Parts: sequence; structure tokens; C-alpha cells
Amino acid sequence: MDTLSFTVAEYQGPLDLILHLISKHKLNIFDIDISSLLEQYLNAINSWKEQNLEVSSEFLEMASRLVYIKTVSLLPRHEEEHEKLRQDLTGQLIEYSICKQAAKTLGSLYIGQDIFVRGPAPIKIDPTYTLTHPASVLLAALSDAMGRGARRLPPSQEVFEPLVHRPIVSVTTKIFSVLRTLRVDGRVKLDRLYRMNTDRSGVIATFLALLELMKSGKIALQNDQVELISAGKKQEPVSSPR
Amino acid sequence: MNWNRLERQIEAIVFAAGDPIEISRIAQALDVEESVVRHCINRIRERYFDDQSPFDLVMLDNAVQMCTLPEYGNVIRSALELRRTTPLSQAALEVLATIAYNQPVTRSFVEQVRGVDCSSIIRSLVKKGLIEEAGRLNIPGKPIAYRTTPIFLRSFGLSSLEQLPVLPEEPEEEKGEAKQLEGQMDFFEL
Amino acid sequence: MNWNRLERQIEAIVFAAGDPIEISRIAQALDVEESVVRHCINRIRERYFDDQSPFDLVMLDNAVQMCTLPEYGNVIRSALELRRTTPLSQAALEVLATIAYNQPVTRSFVEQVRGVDCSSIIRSLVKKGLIEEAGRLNIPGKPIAYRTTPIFLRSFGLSSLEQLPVLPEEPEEEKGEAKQLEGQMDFFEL
Repeated sequence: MDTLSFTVAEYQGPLDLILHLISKHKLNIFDIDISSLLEQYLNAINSWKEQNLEVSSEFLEMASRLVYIKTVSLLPRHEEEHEKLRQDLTGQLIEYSICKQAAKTLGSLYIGQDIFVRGPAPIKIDPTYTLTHPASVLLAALSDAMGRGARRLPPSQEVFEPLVHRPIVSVTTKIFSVLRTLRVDGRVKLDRLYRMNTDRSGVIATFLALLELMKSGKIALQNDQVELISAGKKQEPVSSPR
Repeated sequence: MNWNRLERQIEAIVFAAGDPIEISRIAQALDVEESVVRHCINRIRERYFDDQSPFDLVMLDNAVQMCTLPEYGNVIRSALELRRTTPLSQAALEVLATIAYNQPVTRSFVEQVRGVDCSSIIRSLVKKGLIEEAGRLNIPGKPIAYRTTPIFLRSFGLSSLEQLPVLPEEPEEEKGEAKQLEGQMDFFEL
Repeated sequence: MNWNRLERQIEAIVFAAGDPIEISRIAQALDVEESVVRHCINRIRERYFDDQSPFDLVMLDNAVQMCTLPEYGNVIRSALELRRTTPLSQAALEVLATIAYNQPVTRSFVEQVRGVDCSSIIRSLVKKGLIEEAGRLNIPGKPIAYRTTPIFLRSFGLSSLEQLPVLPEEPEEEKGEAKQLEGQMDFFEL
């Protein structure tokens, strides 16, 4: 127990340790060299282990995160992802360093232990609750209260259904949906049709539906304006591209 | 002897003590004779009187307590009783509902349901007369059980516990989902 | 308007309340405008200051509380035989700061900022009365949100959250780089 609190006393957590390493080894927080940070980080953890200190899971989690960021950096054509992972870490570190600074400032303001107040005078007043509420608020409050407890139970199978069985959107459905939209508006922006979908399979089905409709000459794409023209509006079935 | 400074320190101590505090303890803390403390207390009382202060130091045996003059009783009471009109917080409502639907229950049951400490909320609900102790449960540790009171029924317009709104069969979340889907259909049908 | 009388009544009410009491309640009990109460409070504070009284009235949001000045802390502690409470830990201060500047926030938000589990610290801050539940956030899972309390304000000598010290701006991508790093170095070299 003592050993554990020793670790905790030295660093508030993995972010704290990283901030320490960054300042100690003069790394640039805005352009972290992941390889050398990872090396320093693992050295620190290993030295704790040698001293038989308990290393809490949060430190190990961060170690695996750093390893992952480094791995991504080694993969070809993953610069973007690597950059994003690195920036996420930088952002978190900056946020935490601001938090540390705020904590330090607050700490210097603390006068709580030197200010004394007194308890309420023992005057006989009637503290009985006098307001009234509809009983329905009780039910709402109960379901809020149980929200936490209920979530400790294993989730039911239905919860997983939508994850396993994605709804398959048929092309036919989308053909109808596109035509219905056109019947109302006459023309419509292509990206609006796509934005009406909430998932990838819907977007694909919309795309296929559009190809199908163009092939059959029911609609046409108005060159670079990204608009659809209903063939029913008596327009050129296929406009000549510029 | 800096009388003024001593008086201030005594005022501070007696104020912070709240309850009557022995002259001897004050004397010890200030490292002076008890007679000095008594003398200071008299000086403070005279000053309060001259200044028409609403406070007084009252001697009880060998202890002293700071209190307000009786003529302020009414205005104090009316200010403090206005507290009763503060509506229950969300947290207090959750504790109350948990007790209402499961009574008699222990504090630890309520805390298990909510996942956070509820001792001060339970204390304030007892003070407000909305719940009360219902003896001790016959399980290890003999914890205190709580139940709702007639004031609870009155506050929520119920004539008995049987009238508590019934829990819906299906869990809330599913219902919310169905509603959500309906909303989405509307969107498609634009 | 009998200012003197009003001041006395306000002193009596605030003293007897012990806990912070809302200006609006005092105004209602005395049947005067809130601005009148605020004006009286300022006059009382000035008088306490001029008289070198050990007391002060502190404003905590829209409430007021009577307390002793910090310089009397030692003598009060020794008279009441209180041990000096351990100061807030670095971890507790970090959690408090995160909540104070972002409230209302959930536990998981705090844990994300600090990168470590904070449940026991949050529990102890609730027990100390420095933070409290602020209902639930209307996001999936309806997590409990926390906010700071009047005791927090009082303990840090603030009369409202607007008085929280200004945080350093989040450094902009390139501009403030050098400056920010200098500041951080100072901070690290503690």
C-alpha cells in the first residue's frame, strides 16, 4: 500500500509523468519525438518495477498507447493518422498542464482551514417540507437513479443486434426515395440526397439508385452543378457535357 | 496587556465555538488568567450594549456562548423558515424516489443504486419530514431502514403508497429509441 | 428607512443562520428590496473593518455568511482543540480546478483531463462539501454532473465563480509557442 502511494505521490498519473519527461529531456511538446518519449517512459516504468513499486494500470495503458503511436509512424502511408494521434496526445498534455497550473493557483488561494463559521443557531423553526409536486416526478427520478445500477447488469442480446445486423438498405427503396424527392422539388442537390443517409450502406444504395435511374433515362445529372433533373419535367434526357 | 487584541480573539473563539465554551479553555488558548478572560468578556458585553449590537455573550456556569438578543427572534425565525420553500434537488428527488419504491431500505441500498454517497441527502430528507427511520433491519450490522412519511404523501398528492405511479414494463431506453426512429422517418418523408 | 435597525436585524439573521443565507430571503423576511440588503451588508462590512472586528460577512454568489478572519485561525484552532487539517492534496486541487473551471462536469470528464481514476477524490471532495451533485447531464447514460459549492468559494476567498483566477490561454499553434514553453518551464522547475 505504501509503495503504491509512493508512485502516486510522485506523479499524478501518466500525463504527469510525460510532462515531467518532456521538460527533463527538453522535448518539444508541440512536436513530440515519440521514439525518445517512449524510451524515457518505458525506462521510468521499468525502474519502478525494479524497485518493486506497483505500477497502476493507467501507466501501462499509456505505454501501450505510445507504442501504438510509434507503430503507426513506422507504417508507410499512415502519416495522417500518426499526426492525428500525436496531436491528440499533445492536446491532452496541454490541457492537463493548464489543469496543473490552475490547481497550483487555486492552492495558493486556499484559506479554508483558517476561516471559521458557526452552525445554525438552535432556534426552533419548522423545517417540514411544504411544497407539492406531481407524483410523476418520482417516477422520472427513480429511472434516473436506477440508470447507473441498471447498467451494471450485463446488456441484453437486443442491444447488440444493431451492431451485428446492420440494416441493409435496398437500391429499390432508394430509387423510390429519390423519385419522391424529385417529384416535390423538381431538382435537388446531389449531396442533399447523400446527406439523407445516416450510414454507409444507405449512401451506397443511393449512389446505385442514381446510376440505375440515369441508365433508364429517368433522371440526368446537370454537368458540374451537381443537380438532378427529373425526366418527367420534359428536359433533355442527357445534357451534353462541356 | 493588549486588551483590545484579547477581546477580538475571545470574540472569534466564542463565535466559532457555537456551543458554550469553558472560560478555562479560552484562557489556556490565549495563555492568560481566567480572570483576564472574564474581564474581557464583560468589556465585550458593555461594548455590544453601547453599540446596540444584536449580539450578547451569555455566561452559563463556567462557560460562555455568543447569541442574539431575544428581540431578534421573530425576524430570525421568519428568515430561516423561508428555507422550507426551496424545492428538492434532483439528487434529493432520486434518493426519495428510491426509498419510496423500495421501502423500507437502508442507506447503503440507496447508495448502491445511485453509485454515490447519499448520507447528507438522507439526513436532510429526514429533517424535512419526508422520510423517517423505520427501525433496524435484522441483517448483519443491523442497519437503519428508512421509509416515507405522511408528509411525503401530502407533498406528492398521494393518499397512499399504492398510488405511486407504476413503473413501465419496458425499459425507458427502448422507448426512447422507438421515438427516435419515428423522428427519423419524418425526416425521410420530407 | 432606519438603516441602523436594518443592519442590526441583518447581522442577527446572518449570525443565526450559520450557513450561507440568500440575500433574497433576508429581503423577504425584512420586507425590503434586495438592493437595500446588499447596501446594508456593505455598511456592516465597513463597520467591522473600521472596528477591527474579528468577523466578516462574505458574499457567496447570492448568499451571505458570517465568518472569522483568517488571522484568527490559529487561536481558534487551539481553543477548540482542533488539529490543523491537512491541506488539500495536489490531486484534490487538480480535480477541484477541473470542476471549478468547467462546471457542471461529469466524473469521466475529470478523469479524461487528468488521465487517472478520480472516483475516490471526488467522493472525498463531496464529503468535505467543496463540490456537490448538480443533477444529471442529458447525454446517454445520464451521468451525474458536479459543481462547486459556496464552501468552495469561501475556502478560496472568492465571492463568485467570476473571481476565479484567469487561466493561461490555450497556446495557439505557433505564435505563443516560445512564451508558453517558458511559462511551462517555470512551472516544471518547481
